[in-house]
Amino acid sequence: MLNAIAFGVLGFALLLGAVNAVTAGNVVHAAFWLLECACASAGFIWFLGAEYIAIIQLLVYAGAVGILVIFTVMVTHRSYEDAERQVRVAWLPLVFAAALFGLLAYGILTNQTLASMTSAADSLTIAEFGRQMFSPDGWTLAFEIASLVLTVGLIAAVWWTRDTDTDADGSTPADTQGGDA
Amino acid sequence: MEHVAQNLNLWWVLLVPLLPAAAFVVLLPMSRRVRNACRFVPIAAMVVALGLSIAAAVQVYPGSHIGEPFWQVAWQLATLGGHAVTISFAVDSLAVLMLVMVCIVGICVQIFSLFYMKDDDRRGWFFCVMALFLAAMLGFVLSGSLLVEFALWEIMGVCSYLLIGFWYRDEAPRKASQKAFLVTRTGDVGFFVALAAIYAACGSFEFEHIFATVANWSPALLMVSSIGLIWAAIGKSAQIPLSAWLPDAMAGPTPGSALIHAATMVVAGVFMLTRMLPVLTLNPLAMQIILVVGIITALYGAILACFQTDLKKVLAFSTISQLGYMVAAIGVGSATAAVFHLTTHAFFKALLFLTAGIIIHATHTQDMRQMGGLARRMPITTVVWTIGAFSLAGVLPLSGFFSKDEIFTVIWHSGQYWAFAGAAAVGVLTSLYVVKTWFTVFFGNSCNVNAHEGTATELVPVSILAALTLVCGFLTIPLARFLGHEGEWPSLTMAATSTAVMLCGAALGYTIYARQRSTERLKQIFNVVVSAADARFYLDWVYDTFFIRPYFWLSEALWKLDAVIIDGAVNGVAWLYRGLTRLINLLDARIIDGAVNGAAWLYRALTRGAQWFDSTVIDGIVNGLGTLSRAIGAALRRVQTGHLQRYQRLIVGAAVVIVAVLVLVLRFL
Amino acid sequence: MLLTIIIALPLLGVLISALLPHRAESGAKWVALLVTGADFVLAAWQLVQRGITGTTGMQLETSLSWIPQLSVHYHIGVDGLSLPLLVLSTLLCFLAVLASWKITVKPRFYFAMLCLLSLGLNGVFTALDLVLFYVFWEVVLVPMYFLISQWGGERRQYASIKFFLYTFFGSVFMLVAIVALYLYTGSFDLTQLRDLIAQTAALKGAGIGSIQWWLFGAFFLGFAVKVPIWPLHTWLPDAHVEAPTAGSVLLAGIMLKMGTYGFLRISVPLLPQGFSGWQLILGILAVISIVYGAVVAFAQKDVKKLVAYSSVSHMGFAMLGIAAGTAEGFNAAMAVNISHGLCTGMLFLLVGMVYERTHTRQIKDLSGIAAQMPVYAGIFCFASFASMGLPLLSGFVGEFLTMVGSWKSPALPGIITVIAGLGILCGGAYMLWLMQRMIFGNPTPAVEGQPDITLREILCVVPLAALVLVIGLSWNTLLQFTDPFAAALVKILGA
Amino acid sequence: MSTIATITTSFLPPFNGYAVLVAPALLILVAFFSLFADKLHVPDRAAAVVAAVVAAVGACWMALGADNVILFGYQLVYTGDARFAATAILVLACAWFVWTAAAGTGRTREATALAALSVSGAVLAVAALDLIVMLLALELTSMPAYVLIGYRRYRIQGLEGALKYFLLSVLTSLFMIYGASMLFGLAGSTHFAELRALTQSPLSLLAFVLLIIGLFAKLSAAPFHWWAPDAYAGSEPWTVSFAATVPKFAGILVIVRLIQLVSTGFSLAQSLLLIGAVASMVVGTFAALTQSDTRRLLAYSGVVNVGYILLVVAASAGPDGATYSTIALVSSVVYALAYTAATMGVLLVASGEGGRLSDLAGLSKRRPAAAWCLALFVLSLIGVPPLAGFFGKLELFMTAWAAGQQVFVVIATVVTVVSAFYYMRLIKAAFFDEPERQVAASEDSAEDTADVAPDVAADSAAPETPTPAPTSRVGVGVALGILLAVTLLLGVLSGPIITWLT
Amino acid sequence: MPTVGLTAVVLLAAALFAIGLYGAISNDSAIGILISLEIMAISITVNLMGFARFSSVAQANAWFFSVFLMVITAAEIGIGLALVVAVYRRARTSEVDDLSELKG
Repeated sequence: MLNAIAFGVLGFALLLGAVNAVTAGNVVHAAFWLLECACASAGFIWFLGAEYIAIIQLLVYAGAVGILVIFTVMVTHRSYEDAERQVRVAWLPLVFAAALFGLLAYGILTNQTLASMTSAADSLTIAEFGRQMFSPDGWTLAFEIASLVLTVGLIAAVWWTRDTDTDADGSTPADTQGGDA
Repeated sequence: MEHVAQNLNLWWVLLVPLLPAAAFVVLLPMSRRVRNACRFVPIAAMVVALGLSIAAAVQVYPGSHIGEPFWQVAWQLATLGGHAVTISFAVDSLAVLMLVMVCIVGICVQIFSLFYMKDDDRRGWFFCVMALFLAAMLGFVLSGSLLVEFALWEIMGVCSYLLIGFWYRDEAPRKASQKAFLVTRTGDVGFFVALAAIYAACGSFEFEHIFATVANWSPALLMVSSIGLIWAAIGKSAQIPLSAWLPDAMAGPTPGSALIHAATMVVAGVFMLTRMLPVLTLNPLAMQIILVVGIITALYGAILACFQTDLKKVLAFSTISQLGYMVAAIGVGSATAAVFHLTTHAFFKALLFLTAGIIIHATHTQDMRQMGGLARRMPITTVVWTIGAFSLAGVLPLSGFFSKDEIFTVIWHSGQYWAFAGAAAVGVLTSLYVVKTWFTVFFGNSCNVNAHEGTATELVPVSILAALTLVCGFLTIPLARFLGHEGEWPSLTMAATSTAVMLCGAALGYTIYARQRSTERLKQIFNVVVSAADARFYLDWVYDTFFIRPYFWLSEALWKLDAVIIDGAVNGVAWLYRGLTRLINLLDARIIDGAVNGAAWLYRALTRGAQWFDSTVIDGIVNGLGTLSRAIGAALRRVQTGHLQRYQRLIVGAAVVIVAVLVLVLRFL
Repeated sequence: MLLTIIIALPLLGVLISALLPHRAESGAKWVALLVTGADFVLAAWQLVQRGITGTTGMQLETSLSWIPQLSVHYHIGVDGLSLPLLVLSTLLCFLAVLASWKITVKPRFYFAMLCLLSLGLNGVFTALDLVLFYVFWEVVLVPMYFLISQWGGERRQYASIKFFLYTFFGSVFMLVAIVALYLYTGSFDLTQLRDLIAQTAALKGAGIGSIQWWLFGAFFLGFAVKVPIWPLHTWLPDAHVEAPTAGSVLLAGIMLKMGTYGFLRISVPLLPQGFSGWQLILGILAVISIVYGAVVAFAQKDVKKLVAYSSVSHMGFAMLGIAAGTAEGFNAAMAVNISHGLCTGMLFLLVGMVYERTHTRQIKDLSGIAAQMPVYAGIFCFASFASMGLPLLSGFVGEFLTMVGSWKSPALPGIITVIAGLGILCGGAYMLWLMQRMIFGNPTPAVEGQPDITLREILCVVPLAALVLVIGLSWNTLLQFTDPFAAALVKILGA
Repeated sequence: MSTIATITTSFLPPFNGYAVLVAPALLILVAFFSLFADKLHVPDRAAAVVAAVVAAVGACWMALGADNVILFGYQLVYTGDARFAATAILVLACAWFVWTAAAGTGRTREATALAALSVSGAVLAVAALDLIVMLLALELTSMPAYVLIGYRRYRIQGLEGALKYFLLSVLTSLFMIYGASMLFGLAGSTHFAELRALTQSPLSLLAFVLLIIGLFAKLSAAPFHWWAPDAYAGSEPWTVSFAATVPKFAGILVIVRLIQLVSTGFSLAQSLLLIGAVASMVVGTFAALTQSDTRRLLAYSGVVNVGYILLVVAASAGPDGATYSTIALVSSVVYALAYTAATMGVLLVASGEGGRLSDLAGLSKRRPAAAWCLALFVLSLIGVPPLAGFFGKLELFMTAWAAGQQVFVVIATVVTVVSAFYYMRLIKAAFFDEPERQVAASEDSAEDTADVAPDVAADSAAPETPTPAPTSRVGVGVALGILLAVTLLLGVLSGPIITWLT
Repeated sequence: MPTVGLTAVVLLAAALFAIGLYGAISNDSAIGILISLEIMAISITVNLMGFARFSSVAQANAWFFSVFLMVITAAEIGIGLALVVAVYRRARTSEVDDLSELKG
């Protein structure tokens, strides 16, 4: 079973990061809190025994995603006050989120299978992970599809952000600059 | 084709109706010019037909009771639910007599109309329709089944429609022809119901089959069929409720009127009643109704005839009145008296009509007041008219006296003394108007100079008819025996009473009209009766206010109901609805100016009520359906505000609600 | 196999005339004429041949499986009820093509639509499988919609949409009934369905509220819109006024018969108990249709609308015949079907000819046609007398048998027959009123100088007139086909 | 693995053939070919032509392929219906590619690539019997749809639509993944067969519901359809015709398979589907009644049609659902094809004219053939017989009625009748309305119509401003012809098709 | 020392998911929403790792599931941010509330 104290500390860090990222007044603050939350989750996962996943988590979420978000914030907000918005608690979403959490909590707490799963499985080695990934009954297909998903993501990002050439209807970005007129 | 022949094979009798039918078929497709040229074909056909019918009469001579055919032929028309339905033709003594009579009158009229219609460019068409009519009448007389009778009955109606409306260019004949055809068809509704009832009862239309099973018909069925048949006869023979069409029918050419509205078609109703007498006699109430209708119609016709100024209208009302006599005769159960009077009446009424044709042709007017003193200029016409008129009045040696006397005796023997009094009154009035016309037309101051005597082609047929009127009187006994009853000469007392009746009417007429005494004083005394008579006892007014105008209003109202209310209720779609509102405005505009030109006050009040009803209640419904669906659509569009936040919250909200409902509620159920 | 050829031949017409090159546009009418003509000759030859040997039971049957899972079969066949209607349909299509010789607006599509309509009609009258029947029932709907909406009068758009939605509304309920029948009995085939229904316990129970009663009601909605019966008839006048001549001829001449055919082929034989529950209602509605149609026709200002309302009245007789439930009644319904097809077909052709000349259908503008066009007036009078129900013409056969049938029927009170008689009188009234205003009288400026009827137009009308006369004179030419079917129907109801 | 093997083999003989993956593989190749097309100095639309050919070959390949192919340890199973769905998707894609090749305006290279990838994802998704593979394949299918919706990158409406579609879709797919992860956790395996063995508990029910809600969002079923109208209205009909049909078709297949294999363990699946079905039908119909934009109208019509399909799926999810499962699967697949083919057809016809109903005005005069095609597609959507829509609806309603949903079938019938009204407005627009004078083309339609004025913009320096190739009428004809063939033949040949499916 | 079981981990993951959900709904700026979605993804990973740790049979699959989840999330964030940049270029704002031109 897990050491309660460590669980408490890491869990608190995780929740703290999440709450602040979500309710941050300033988008930049939100971005940094996201970084903190990603690192906390990597630690938590390490604590749960999946070191490899923790490392990947750290790389992907904290690294790539966090930095990318910050980069986008920089591009899209010319000045500081743009990113500002007064913080207020939106009641309706709060009710919905709380209700969902309540339902989930009720489900989790009353579930026997969860309670019964206590065997401490020894964590998978990376070699084993690789071998299972590409075994005949493994996940080669899923791997291929994942790669295609990334390719689509790439194409989409390129398509939307490239400014140089003409749009589908031949109009160049210059003449629709005043898009928001 | 099984033959029910005692011992005669009279197949060739069928040719009598077929010949004029063939003439019609030949003439129909011809162009106008060719048809005018060969207008002699129908006459030739009728002559041959007359020959055949006389030959049939000779062969059949001793005759037999009505209803026992010498020869019969039947075809299978169709099978209805496996049950065969047949049509048939039968030759019995009554049929032969009628064949002869119709052929004679037909030929005389056709010859007469050769001259009368000579300058009309559609005379070919006139002869063609005349041929069709004669074929239908001859077929009607020979028919052995009620269905054939009904079929030819309606064909005759069409022919009368075509003939009355012959000069369709001007207004009166058009209106008269439509009125005639519609009124007769009102009678036919009764015939239809009777036919349906009879078929339902005995599964066939053959007369002998009907008479065989009539004994065990249910009383209700008996009543329905007899009432139906009586109603049909009333329609066709212009009896009292449905007699308005005959006087107007005079708008047609005179020879047409002579043949159809005097001699043949109008008596078809009487002929049908004689044929169906076995059924009617079983129903005493029906007989009583027939008698009452007959007498009242006779009185009605006679009274109105006295007040007419138009020569042909006088003859028309006189026909109505004589038909009333015949119907009365049937009403008391004596077929022979009715048939005898029918025959004599055919001859002298055809004679009177043709002579009237000559007079009208000569004086170019139908109004008796402009005629006068024609005796000097048209001696033969006067003689011939006198024979006919006196026969109508019932002067002794002429056939009219004998047949009318026969009816008097029959009514007397039947014990219905009120009927006898009525008949006598009619006799008086008849001789009154006969004498009145006689004096006004032929004597008095001659006010038109260029009246000239009729030509030969006119006078020959007229004189034939005059001769027949003279002769027929003496055939009472042989004719009665021919029809299966031993006839006898009218008893002395009866002869005396009818002559007295005739003389008193004549005296009355002489005192009033012979010496041109001013009739104004008379008019004040009877002004109520006179004004009523002028308006034909308001019969037309009754038709108009209670049937025709409400019918116009009903059809207009129903169409509006149709166009607005049912449509409105059914298609509640907004898009169609917009089209509909335009339609309603258009309609309202037309209704308002429609109402202006002559609808009654009631009608206008009602439409305003309907409009209010339309605009608030009905439009409410139509609006409701239309806007309801559009309102829901608009509500949904308002939710679709384009704000992403709103969508997210909606989705998550929906998800949470569904999850809560399903997981929690179902979990516990 | 021959019957499939008769049905599918118009499909050939559709394809050829639609795919003609632009230059050979006028060729479309010759193609259509050839195809419909051949179709009619084939069908007529079958009729004559069947006439000699007599028709008992289903002829020319072919049955191929189409959707095996749902046991839907391509099952077609002809019997006493459907053979005359099939011939009438092919004849009227042929004459419709002949009558629309002067169509210049997009003729290729016009004649393609006419052939498609002919295909649909042939299919409806020969289908013996409920799904196949429903498919052809809807196929007929589409070309008629386009005929009205593309080549119609001014308010054609409103009329065509209304026509489409009315019929579609009805047919959806019919579909629900067909599905329900399939679910209870497991088959769509008309021939077996009757005894299947008889056996299934669920469908027992006569009288109001029983399942059969509801099924009959659903079918009733589908067919009543088509017949049309009184409350559901408001689409007919609009559709007629706005349809082109050929469209009106087919719409009134043959498409209204699909409703009564549906009753006689599906509703009555399959759901006898349901029918007994509905008999009185049908009778009352039929009589209302008769009188209502006749009275409203009297007030019409437009000739086509008048003839349209007259169709409502005449079809009311057919429905009364069916409601009577006696052998005479069923024969009457089938007789009215055929004779109304002929008479109204003729009337619409004639009205079309007047419209081609004077371009107006308002009665007040037309008068004195007899003086100007005597031959036309003669034919018009013949057609009017036929539709008025004059003896010796086919109209009388139907109306007379209806009167006899409805009087004999135990389910209908006597008063209904009398009112039907009044209906005949009113029928005569509006026809005479039309003739008096339109045919007789002095020619109005619109009619002045119009040429009389041409040979082509006479050719359109003469076959119909001849048939009217032949049926009117010898009833057996028609009743020999319909009577075996009527007798069988009565036996079913009786059992 | 053993339990999976026993269950799947119980009704599927094992047949090892990776050959069936030829179609998706070829599509991936085409995608990359079209991306690098300008490097190979190939005209812009060549990619679309190649894609069309590949799609056609793939369709035949799938159609003729063997049955019951099991790959990757029961993750991918090509039973009869999966193969039919794959063929259907490839046919639709082929029609779309042909249209793009014929009348695509501006740069279509990226669109072809994205579409090719999306189709390959869809072909895999229809056969997925594993949670992870299913999720990945669905993502692969719908991601290109986000881009296609926002394809006109220099127009704010398109981007706004894409953004909404993207954010809402990601939110709901996270719901789905969360549900899937919970189910996986409880059952221990991601394979559908394993999930069926799951013991029912509030948590598993909750997870399953979240999973289904995610799928509802993918299909734009009623409570979760909010993105569809805005997304479609923002972009060009040409791209909408793909984005609205192929991902939805794949989603339908996935939900049908999921319900049939997994739902036995969850009693509330049927009530969830019924809620979705009724809501979709009612909301979709009434919202569509007052639309004046073709794309928005078809968005709501999509919601209604998904409602019909969910009705049948609900029938097979009931307690005695097993008996109806095959017919339900068959009728939903057939109807899905009928509906998607007709919608793509209408949108492709509209692509040549413009997004709004008023742009369709006078179509019968400008392009009569296209107008008649439009009429046929609309009649198929209404459900007029001999066309596919009718037979699809007939089977749908019969299965649902037989399975006991009589009340809902009556609602569906009424909805069908009401739907006739707004569908007829398409025909009314095409055949009756007169086009407004060309001069007064409003700002929106000017931008909207794809007739591209050669742009001599300031930076003429941009080297390869492609002068748009003329629309080849033959190509458009072929594209519409394929869809027309599907609409016409699907109805008549439903006999053989059903035998193929079962 | 006290130990804590799988239920606690899953509960934590659920809490995280709910927080992410709240953020996604309440945020105005697109980037804010993307961040919240990111957090929801993290919660799913945590959930999966919880199962990996305690369930004997599902460990390998849990790992694969979370890896592929990360792939999906990465791709989506890529697209999302590109879209935000494109929208910003055109409409000068990434505030979702201003983007409500498409409605009805």
